[in-house]
Amino acid sequence: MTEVLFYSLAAISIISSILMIFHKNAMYSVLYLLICFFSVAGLFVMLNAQFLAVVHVIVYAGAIMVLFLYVIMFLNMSTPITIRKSKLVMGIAVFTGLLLCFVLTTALWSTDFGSNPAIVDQNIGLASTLGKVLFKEFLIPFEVSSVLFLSAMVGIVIFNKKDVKDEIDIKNNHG
Amino acid sequence: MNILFILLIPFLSALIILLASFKLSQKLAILSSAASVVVIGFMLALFGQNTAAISSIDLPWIASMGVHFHIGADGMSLLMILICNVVALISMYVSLGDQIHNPKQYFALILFMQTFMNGVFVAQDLFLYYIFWELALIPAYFLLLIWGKGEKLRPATIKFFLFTLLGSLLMLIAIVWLGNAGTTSDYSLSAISGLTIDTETQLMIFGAFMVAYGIKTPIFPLHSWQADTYTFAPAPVTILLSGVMSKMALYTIIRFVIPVVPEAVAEYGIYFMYAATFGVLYASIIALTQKDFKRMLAYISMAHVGLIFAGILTYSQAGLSGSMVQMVAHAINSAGLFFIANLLFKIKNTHDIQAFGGLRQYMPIFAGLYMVTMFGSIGVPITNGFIGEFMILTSLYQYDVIVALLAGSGVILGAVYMLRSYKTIMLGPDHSTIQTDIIGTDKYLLYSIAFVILFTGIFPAWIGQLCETSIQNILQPYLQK
Amino acid sequence: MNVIILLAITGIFSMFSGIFKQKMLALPVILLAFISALVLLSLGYLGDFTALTNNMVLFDAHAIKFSMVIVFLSIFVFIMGQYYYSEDIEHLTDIFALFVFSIVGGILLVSFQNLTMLFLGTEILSIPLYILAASNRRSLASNEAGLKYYLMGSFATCFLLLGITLIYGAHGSFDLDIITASITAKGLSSLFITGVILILCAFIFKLSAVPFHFWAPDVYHGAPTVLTAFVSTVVKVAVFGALLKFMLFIGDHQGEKWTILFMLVIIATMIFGNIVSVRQTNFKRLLAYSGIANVGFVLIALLAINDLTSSYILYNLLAYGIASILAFSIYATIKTNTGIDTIEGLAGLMANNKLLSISLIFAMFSFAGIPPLAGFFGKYFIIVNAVNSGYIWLSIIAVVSSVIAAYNYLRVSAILVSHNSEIAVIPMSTLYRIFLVACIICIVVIGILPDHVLGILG
Amino acid sequence: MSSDILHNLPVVALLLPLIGFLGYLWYGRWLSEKQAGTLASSWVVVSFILSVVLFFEVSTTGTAVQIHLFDWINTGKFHVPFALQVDQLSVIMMLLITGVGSLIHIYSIGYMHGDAGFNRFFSYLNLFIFFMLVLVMANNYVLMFAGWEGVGLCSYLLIGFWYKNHDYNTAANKAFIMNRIGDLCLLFGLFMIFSQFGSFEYADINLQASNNVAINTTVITGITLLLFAGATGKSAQLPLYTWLPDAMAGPTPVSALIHAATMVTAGIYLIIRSNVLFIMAPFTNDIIMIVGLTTAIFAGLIAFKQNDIKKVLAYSTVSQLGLMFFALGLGAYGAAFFHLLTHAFFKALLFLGAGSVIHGLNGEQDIRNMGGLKKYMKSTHIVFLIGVLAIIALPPFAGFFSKDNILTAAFIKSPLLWVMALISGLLTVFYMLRLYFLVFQGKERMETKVASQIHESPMVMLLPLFVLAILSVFGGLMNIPELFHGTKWLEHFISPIVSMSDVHLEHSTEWMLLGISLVSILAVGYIAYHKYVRLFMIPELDVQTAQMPLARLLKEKFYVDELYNAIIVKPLFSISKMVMSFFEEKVIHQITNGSGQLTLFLSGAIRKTQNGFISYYLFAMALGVLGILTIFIILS
Amino acid sequence: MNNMAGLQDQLRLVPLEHYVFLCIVLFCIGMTGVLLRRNLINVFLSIELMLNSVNLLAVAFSVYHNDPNGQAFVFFVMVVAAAEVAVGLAMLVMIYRNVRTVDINALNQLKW
Repeated sequence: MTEVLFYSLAAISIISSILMIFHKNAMYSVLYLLICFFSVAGLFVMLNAQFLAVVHVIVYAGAIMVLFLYVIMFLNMSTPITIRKSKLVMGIAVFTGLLLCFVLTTALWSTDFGSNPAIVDQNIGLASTLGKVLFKEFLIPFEVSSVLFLSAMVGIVIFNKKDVKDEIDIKNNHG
Repeated sequence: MNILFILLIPFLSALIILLASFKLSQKLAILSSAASVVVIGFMLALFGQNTAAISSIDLPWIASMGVHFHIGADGMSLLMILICNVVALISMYVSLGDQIHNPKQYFALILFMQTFMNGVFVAQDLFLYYIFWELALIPAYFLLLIWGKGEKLRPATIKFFLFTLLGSLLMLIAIVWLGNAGTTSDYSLSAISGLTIDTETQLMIFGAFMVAYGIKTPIFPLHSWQADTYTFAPAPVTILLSGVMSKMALYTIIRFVIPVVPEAVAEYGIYFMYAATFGVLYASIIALTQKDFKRMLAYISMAHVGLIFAGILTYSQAGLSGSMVQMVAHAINSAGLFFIANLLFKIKNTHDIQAFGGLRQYMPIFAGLYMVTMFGSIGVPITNGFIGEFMILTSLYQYDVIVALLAGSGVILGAVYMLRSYKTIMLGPDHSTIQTDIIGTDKYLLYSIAFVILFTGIFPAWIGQLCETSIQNILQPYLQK
Repeated sequence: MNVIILLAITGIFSMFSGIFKQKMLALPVILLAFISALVLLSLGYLGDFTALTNNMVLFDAHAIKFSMVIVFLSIFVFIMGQYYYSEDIEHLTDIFALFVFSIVGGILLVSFQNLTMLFLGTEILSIPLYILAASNRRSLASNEAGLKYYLMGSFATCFLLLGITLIYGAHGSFDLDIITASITAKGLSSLFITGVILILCAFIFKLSAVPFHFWAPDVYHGAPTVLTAFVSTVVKVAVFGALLKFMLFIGDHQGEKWTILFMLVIIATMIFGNIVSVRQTNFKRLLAYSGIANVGFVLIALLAINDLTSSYILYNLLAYGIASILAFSIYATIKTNTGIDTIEGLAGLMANNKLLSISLIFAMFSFAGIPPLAGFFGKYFIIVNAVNSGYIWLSIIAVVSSVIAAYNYLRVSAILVSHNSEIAVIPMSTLYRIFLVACIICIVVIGILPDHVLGILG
Repeated sequence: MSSDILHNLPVVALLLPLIGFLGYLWYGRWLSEKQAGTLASSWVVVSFILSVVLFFEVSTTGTAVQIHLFDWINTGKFHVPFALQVDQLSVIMMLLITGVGSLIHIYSIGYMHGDAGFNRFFSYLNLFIFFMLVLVMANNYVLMFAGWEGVGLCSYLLIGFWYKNHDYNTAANKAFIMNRIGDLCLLFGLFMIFSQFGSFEYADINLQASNNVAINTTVITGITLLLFAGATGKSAQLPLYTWLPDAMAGPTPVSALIHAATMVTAGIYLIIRSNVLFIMAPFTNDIIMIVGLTTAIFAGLIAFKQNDIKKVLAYSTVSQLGLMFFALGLGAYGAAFFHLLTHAFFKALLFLGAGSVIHGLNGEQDIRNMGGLKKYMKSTHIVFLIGVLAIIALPPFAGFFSKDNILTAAFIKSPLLWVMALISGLLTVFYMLRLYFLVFQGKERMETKVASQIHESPMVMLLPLFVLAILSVFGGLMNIPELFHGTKWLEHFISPIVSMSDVHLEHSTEWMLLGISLVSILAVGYIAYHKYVRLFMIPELDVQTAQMPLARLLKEKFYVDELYNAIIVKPLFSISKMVMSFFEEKVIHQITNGSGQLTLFLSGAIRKTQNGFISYYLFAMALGVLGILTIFIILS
Repeated sequence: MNNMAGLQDQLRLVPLEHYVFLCIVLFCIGMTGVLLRRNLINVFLSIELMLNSVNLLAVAFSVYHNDPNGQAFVFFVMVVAAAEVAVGLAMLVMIYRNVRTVDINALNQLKW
């Protein structure tokens, strides 16, 4: 039953991701990725990291994917755009991917990951535990990541805030 | 008398010139280099009375690396410094003659070059020596670039620089190895010559040094930078390059290489002797049919320094002191010859030998002095060229006959190309445009050069005396081993 | 730690000064903050945050030294930036803020004690750089630079993450000390090794060493020159700091194969950087390639790590950094005033712009490693280290490649003095003149007194 | 005579000519011809007088005067003093040099009259005398070599005296360079000497050589061969003789002084000086003998068909020198030295006479345009005749005795050699008489306008001629053999340096040999007389003989110059061009520049990888990771 | 709640390797996507996928190590991912303004 569940979720994620990378329409790719994320969230649940699963769904499915969709709409690329590489390049790309897969597998094959732990601590996936961890051990990273967000925000502003020159450009464009 | 003066005088006066007015620069330059000649003469006098008279300096510089600012001088160094400053003075005088743009920078650079070359001769610390060695290249580089002539000037200059740099960097690796071979890293000559090194390592170090010096001198396969550089450079700079810069390499072989890697020199020196002496033959043969006078002189210079190079590697009393004598001789002779080339250039505005002819008619003095210099350079007895050549050839013969034969070929061919060019330029029916002999500075400079040539030809013994103890000290370890 | 706080606050202040139209304040305050940060670092007033940090970051001597060099070089970059960005540019303060944030990231990076911080530091360092690279919105070059930097950067981040995660998987913690302990307990697992390799790949990418160098020339070329200067100096210091720390961390367990990997990377990098730049016509790009080559040179120091390695690396980076900031600023000046960006275009600069040319020549000769300029000793110490550790052949290769490099710099210096053409007088503010002279003095002094500099750094 | 004066005398004698030269450099430009000439000559005359004094000194004491001036080279074992040594040999050489020298100086005052470079000429002559004296007065080989090269230098200067003429300059260069070839061999000889004996001083070497029996003979042979090779250069023997005929480009007094009397005999002096070594090297002696004899005959043959009065004399000089070397090879050093002296007298006489003729004919040198001069210039005719008779060894002239010595020595060795030597002597007889008849006898062949201006030379030129004529007549008295109840004075005198040969022939044989040689000489003389006086055969008329291959070969001097040009000079220059254009340009420069070009090419190739496509970069990155991972998997 | 616990007890059985190799597969798929798409959006998406696989790996490890740090780490990965994506999309929009395409090879004037 567990295996079934695991393998099905894994299969869904893999298939959907494959479809995602191969589909020519960006919109569909986003949706496939969404499916993939959901299945990953399912795996989180199986790993008894419920809280993380929820956050995952919210952040990725809720925020990031929507952001993508928004951008796609904004640039109205909903219609399929056919900028693709030659068959050869695609072949090489796929081959490279397989090769890396193979290499990593061979690299990790020999390792023994040990038997599964006797008892899984039920609580580590819980919000309370994670909260403690985040605000005790990971306080500094937590604080510091604010700088990250700050700079990201500034960046977005720099990129897309209309300034004087833009106004002039627009004027020129509209006659 | 402190040896530091010999560095300070040109250096400070260079700075002063940079600050001084446009007009003064020439006078100041002449003045300072004359002053340094006087100082070194004074030092020589003191040294003659008491060899301890020249005090040295030893200050820690990079303590963590065991590098010291250690300068000092013995007879050999003093002799080289004498050459360096005299030649520098000559080149200053030569520069007076021709119109030079930006004289301030020009003379400052020459003085810097003089400083650093002096530094090479007084450095007692291998690392310090390396610094001076590299530094001496920079002014030469800019002097060539800015004041040189010739359509392929820039590539030639860069080639010159890179070539030398390659050698120097290999040498640097060897120096670093030596500096850290001991228990504590110490670059002082005394410490390094104290090392005991196994033969393979000696060979590697020796090779590195030889490549560096073979390029700088230059000897046979490594000379391809030379002809162009000497040809394109302004005459005073060529005088410095051929007169002093090549001596830097030769001097350091005696000073640093032989004491440090004696076995390697004794065992593998012969190959470089072959290269150098083959270079003598090679350069002489090429010089035979050179159209361009300055280029011919470049090859002649190569032939001469090749002989000295081989003489040094004989690793014998006669060879070393002969090389010292020959270094003095070559410095003066090549300075004189390149000066003559410059005078000729001023007459016809070309270096093409064929363009001249019959100058002797109206310039007997020039012709006579030219002839003296020429015979000096082809080593006729009672000119300075003979003694050194004779001693070197003797020691070469005792070392290896074939080397001696190769080197000896220069004796004949030297006469051939020199006399041919002299004949073409000076003799023959007169079709020269100008009707007046050389005058003023040029005349007296050439007179004094000729005088020195004859004087050191008749009384060369003092040079040997001056270097005797130094050479003894250098040969000592080998003779013991 | 309080340095981080100080700088972060400074960055925020600079943003707000922009919002409240007080642009004038930004730069002085930032410089002030830098100087005070330098003072704090040098005096060691770092505050005691052990309660909070719980071994996330560690301000040991290593971190302090690298942070000092980072801040010191940043001062030069900011002065140069002041001259580079005209007052009226939009977002000036934001840009400054981003620089400051990135510096914060750098300091976090060199002081990381926990792989999480390594990851976060890298990102905090990089993301502002992506933005800054593209910050010149209307120039396609800048856009392209930003895009390339961003894409490849995040691609590399993925590998970094995978590596970190694998190490975590191997030893169940992100904390270096704990990992070391568990390594001694359990020994190496292939998980760990693979993770380390992936992380090293990420480092090599950040250092723009072969084979992950592709972004560098283009980004350097396209990005605003100040950023280029920043990336090629400050960022390198930070990444080298982290890399050195990481190497020390895995140091006990590194065997032949690390050395072989590094040697391959080093040789490839030096040769690539130097040889490719031979044909280079664009001055800025030339500097980019020379930067790559220099990275290869510095990596040599990591082959034989001893307690002096960090000071040698820092010395080299400092020497190289000042020279290249100088060169970049001169490039920027000439570009903005005359539009010249090719090497041939510099012909006859000496005629009317003595100071510019002379400082450029100093920079070039420092690059070329002419004694006694700083660049020479930067190379020299590393060569000494290599030779003493028996890497003779590697050092010979390094030497030969640096001869090739010298060709490029000589090319520039030779063109400056050519008589064929002239460049009109380029107006320069007094501040900038002072800046140039200061750079020259630094290059010379660092070169003539290497012992003292090493004393400060080690 | 007190010893300190004795010590100064040679130095003064040596320095006087040098003072003359330096003086010229100083005031030469302001001197009139008369002053310059008299001054220059007086320096030499004075030093001649000093030499005479020295001669008596040496002959009375019988010991050599040694003077150590200063150390020339002195490092370690390498010690070369600048020291003089006046022994029997050198004092006689000094007498010869200064004596003949002063005569020629005086002669030149008249001969060079009106020449633009009059003063310069005399300064060169002085310098030459100085170096020649250094050569003979040196007490060691290095100093001797200095003089050796110095005289070469002066001959270079004097051959090219009229520097506006290209051919003259070429001749000068040729002389100097060919001498240099010899000098190089000499140098190597010195090196061998030094590495064998550890010294350059005659005294040490002779001492060691005579005491030390265990000297490797091959080494000695090598040394002697090299010295001899040096001598061939200076003394114009095969194969290095070709410069001497060309050297006639110089003014005639120069030819007389340098290329007949003194310099060219330096080679003989060298060998006599180091006879101790040569005695130990029989092989070398044979070589010398063969070379000498060949040269004598060879040059004699060439002289047959020469039409330039000076060229004929030049070749006769070469042949006479060959004879001297022949004598040296036989070991008859005394005889060689004797012939050296007599030859100096009559050859100088002949040259000066020729000079007087040329002077009289305003520079005409071709004997085909002369003839019948005896009635125009009587005194010249007489002295020239004396010279001719002396050189063809007619008793009782000087040449007779010296040649007789050599012939005797040859006969002692083997009759065949005697015959050969005699043949060469007969050749001399023929071409000298031919010269004499064509110049002085017969009827005039010069243009009338020239004929009208023919004049006897002034007294200042004739006086030296008379002196030399007297010497050529009575010079033989120096060394009269026992045959004529003489005591070989000369050989006795120099016996401290050269051990006398004590082998003797019966007087009857000697008489017989004399008879044969005299008869043959007269016979050949008659042939010449018949050919050129009775039949008035003139070289330009006997076309059919000129067409004969042998005659042509002789006329063209066996094509030796052409041969040398073809096998040495031309190849050398083409090699030089080839080396420059191929080796230097294509190889050396290619290797160095090629490395640069290679770098450029690589740069061009590698930078193409930086092609600006992001997707490509991403690819490269992925592959990089892949590669590194693979490397590790392979390594571990 | 207890059936949840029971679920957990059974779920525990899936061995770790499965997760590891699943993550590797996902990672490689993501990489392939990066390599073979020229559409900027898809490239971003693929990068997101790679990050995600890493997240999954981290969580798996954290569970099997009984250690919450891994899950905390995942938070930071998300944070960074969010920031990056934000910046990236903003850059994309800006570039789209300038060149009117989302082809990543549209910009290749910087080369050699």
